[in-house]
Amino acid sequence: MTMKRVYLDNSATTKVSDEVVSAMLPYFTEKYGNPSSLHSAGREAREAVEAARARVADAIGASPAEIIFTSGGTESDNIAIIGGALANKKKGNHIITSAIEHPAVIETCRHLEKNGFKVTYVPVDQEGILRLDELEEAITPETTLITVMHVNNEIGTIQPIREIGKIAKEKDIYFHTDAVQAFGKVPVNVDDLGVDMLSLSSHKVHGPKGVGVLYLRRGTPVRSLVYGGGHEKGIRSGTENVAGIVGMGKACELAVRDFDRNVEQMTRLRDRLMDGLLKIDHSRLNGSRTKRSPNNVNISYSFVEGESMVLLLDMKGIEVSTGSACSSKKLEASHVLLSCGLDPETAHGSLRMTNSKYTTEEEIDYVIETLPGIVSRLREMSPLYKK
Amino acid sequence: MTMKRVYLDNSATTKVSDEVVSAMLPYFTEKYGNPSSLHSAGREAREAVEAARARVADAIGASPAEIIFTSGGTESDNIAIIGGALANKKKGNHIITSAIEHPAVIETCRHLEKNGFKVTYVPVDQEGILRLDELEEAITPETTLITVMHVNNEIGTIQPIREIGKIAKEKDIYFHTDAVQAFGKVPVNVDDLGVDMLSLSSHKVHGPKGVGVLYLRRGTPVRSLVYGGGHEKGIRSGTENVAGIVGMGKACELAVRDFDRNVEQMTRLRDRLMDGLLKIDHSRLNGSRTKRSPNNVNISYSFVEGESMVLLLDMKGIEVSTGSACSSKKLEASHVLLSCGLDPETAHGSLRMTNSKYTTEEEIDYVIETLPGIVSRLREMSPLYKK
Amino acid sequence: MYSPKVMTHFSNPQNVGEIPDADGVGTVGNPVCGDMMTIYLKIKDDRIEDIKFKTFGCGAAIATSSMVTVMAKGKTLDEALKITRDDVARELDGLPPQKMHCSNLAAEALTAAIEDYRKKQAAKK
Ligand SMILES: Cc1ncc(COP(=O)(O)O)c(C=O)c1O
Ligand SMILES: Cc1ncc(COP(=O)(O)O)c(C=O)c1O
Ligand code: FES
Ligand code: FES
Repeated sequence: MTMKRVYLDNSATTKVSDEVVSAMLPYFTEKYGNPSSLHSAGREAREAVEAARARVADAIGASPAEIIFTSGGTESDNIAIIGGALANKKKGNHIITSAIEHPAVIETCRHLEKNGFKVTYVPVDQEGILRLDELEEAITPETTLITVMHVNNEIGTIQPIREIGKIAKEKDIYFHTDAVQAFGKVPVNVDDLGVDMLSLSSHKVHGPKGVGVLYLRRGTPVRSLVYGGGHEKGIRSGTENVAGIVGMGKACELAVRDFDRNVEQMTRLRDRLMDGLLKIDHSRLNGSRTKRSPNNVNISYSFVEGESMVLLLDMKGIEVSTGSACSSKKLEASHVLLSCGLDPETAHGSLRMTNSKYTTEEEIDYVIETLPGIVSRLREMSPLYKK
Repeated sequence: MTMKRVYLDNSATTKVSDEVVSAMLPYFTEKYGNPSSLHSAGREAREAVEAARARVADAIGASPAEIIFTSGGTESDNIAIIGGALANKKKGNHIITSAIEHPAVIETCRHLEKNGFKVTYVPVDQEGILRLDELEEAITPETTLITVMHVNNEIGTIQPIREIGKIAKEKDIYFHTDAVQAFGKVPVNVDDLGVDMLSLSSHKVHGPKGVGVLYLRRGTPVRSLVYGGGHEKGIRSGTENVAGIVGMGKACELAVRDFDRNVEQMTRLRDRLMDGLLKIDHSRLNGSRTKRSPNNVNISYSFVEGESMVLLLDMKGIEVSTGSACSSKKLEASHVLLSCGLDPETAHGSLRMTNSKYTTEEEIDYVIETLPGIVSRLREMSPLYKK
Repeated sequence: MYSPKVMTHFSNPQNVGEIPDADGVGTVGNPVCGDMMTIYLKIKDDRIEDIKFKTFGCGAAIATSSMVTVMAKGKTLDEALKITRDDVARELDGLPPQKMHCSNLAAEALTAAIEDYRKKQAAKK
């Protein structure tokens, strides 16, 4: 039996574009040189890496010298935050972030807290939008770094990055944003946003896994986390993942080239899905209606548990995710949903459905047809549900 | 004009095997799930990662739970050394290594020295073999970690890892070896070697760049360098590079399957090249004749400089490397050659030629024919050379 | 890494060799990486009539040696003394930053050879 699968988990990871794979392929078996080598094979690899760097720089309005390739979004966030905190230790030991960051940011901040740094986790409103006033109040003369994500990975909320950038600049504080979920979905331009550092992850934009980017505005000090041959300006030692970097370069190029078309399509399908699924009773949309990533739908269904929905949907060929405690390693409900004021029970019944440029209307309609049956089936089973 | 290229820089990086690429390909565009996801695509990715883990474990006599996937050899070394040093900080602050380690180890040790640790760099003899007596003498009650590479990347010397393992065990000190250049060339079995930690890099054994392995014997404490979603037992957060990990698994499987054949062929071609090139006058072999990686030839030619030889060889389609100061970023001669007692001038004239399973006899003979003319041409130009 | 012009001068260097009865000889060594360069001059009417070099060094060292001899040939000594490392590098369409000292070596060797010639001349008088 072959079942057509509907993949709506593009915030977890995306399909690599065929064009990206084609761009990468020669770098495995033909142009396999090490960019550090003097000979032709080495120079060819070096050129490929530098061409990719230029493409990435172009895609976010940076200059190539400001682009550091890393092993992923997590590492980019870590270098920016740990590396930035350590590099500015003499100036102060206070960091500001939001309550709804990705674990790559939150856990990194927690690590710093164990090592003598102070961290303020600025709360968000019910839609998951950072409270700018609280951010401003949190600033002290000890504050050296603000890190706030651009687009949230669970509820798709778009943060007021430009406004934060202005505040940071005014107070002379370095500002990092995790734009892993933003790039390709909302305009990401480093000058426009006013950020000093910015993280990207290749596998969220139809590039390969295991490649990330850290944008480092000229003059922004960070310490390295990994030592060795001094690659990537000494910030990220280790033989460059040439094929992966080429893939990321191509993915960025495509994301920019097709931006308008992709966003238009993703938005249309998101709205269709959202409207369709909110028709189910006892449902509520999580996140903001207006300040929302074009590909994100996140809805809570009362009286049912997310993991069960995910598994039943999977049996119908639909792949989504949930912020339910039951599906997390630590059996804790999504900190993002709780921060938006959801009670743990409602967080339990949440479903995240994130589309991509590959999603079709037919697929969306299939989900709209399929979910109601699953929800009511689970509700029939639930002691909490009274019709 | 198409010139057949002779690639003899396999210690820098290797061609990815066709079988490895085939194994990886489905994980870009078909099985592109995130191993953390609950649904089918996620589970499929998880299974692929775990199957690769089992293959890697098998290849070095470990159990799968002891295998951590990283972004490369450099990161594996860093986690073992920084992570190991920090985890054992309460027991002591002294680390022992050798004078001829890869920068991924040396620079990491230097970083620790700046942060309150003491490091002893045990010298080597003229063949580049660690002086065991000096290692033993270096041990103090403060010593918590010994890290010595298995096979040297420049001169191919094989270190007495088993003997070091015994000493470490006796003194209850954790022992790490960088086996990046050893795997696939000499037998690597963690119990046989008696190591607690061991680093591998995929791109040195015909796997993709950007993937490494850290073997961590059960119970060996390390601290993480990168924080986030808690992947890889919390030691290496970040979405797993599924395709890359699958490639590394396949590369390990092939390396073990074809070990005898590959080693026989590499050894034969190494000896043929060595004998042929040592016929040139004023040459000397660097490293050991007997305790030598099957794929490594390293020879110094007096009165000439390595970068010039590399470039002229490249024009003839031959790709090699050198330990000359002129070709290094810092304009320093190879610390490995200097540690073996070479004067800087002789280090200047060194060439490293490293073959692989893909190298042919015809290619070796072409190098043997080509190099003498290049050496004499450069000597004609050299003010140091008197016939 | 290197410009095509550097590669041309490296792979096909001009004026390689010695001048047995040279009027001036200058040898300089670069302590940074232990390279060496010797320049031989034949002078007529205060002009460089012939010039040759021998170099132990990297691609940039050989290319800059070749280039400096080409630039100096036919020039008066005073003109030749004005050749700087930047001039040499510029003529080669640039050098990688970490290789700029190699062009310094070439300019210094030329200067040393001219000074040697002038010293010998002074001694003759
Ligand atoms: C907002 C955000 N930041 C960081 C990451 C981490 O990126 P990576 O998986 O490349 O380590 C992710 C995805 O996992 C993410 O969604
Ligand atoms: C002995 C040794 N250790 C570590 C490394 C680093 O591995 P990677 O390039 O995967 O970071 C290399 C190769 O560069 C090596 O030869
Ligand atoms: S009900 Fe089983 S984990 Fe929550
Ligand atoms: S001669 Fe050593 S770098 Fe040029």
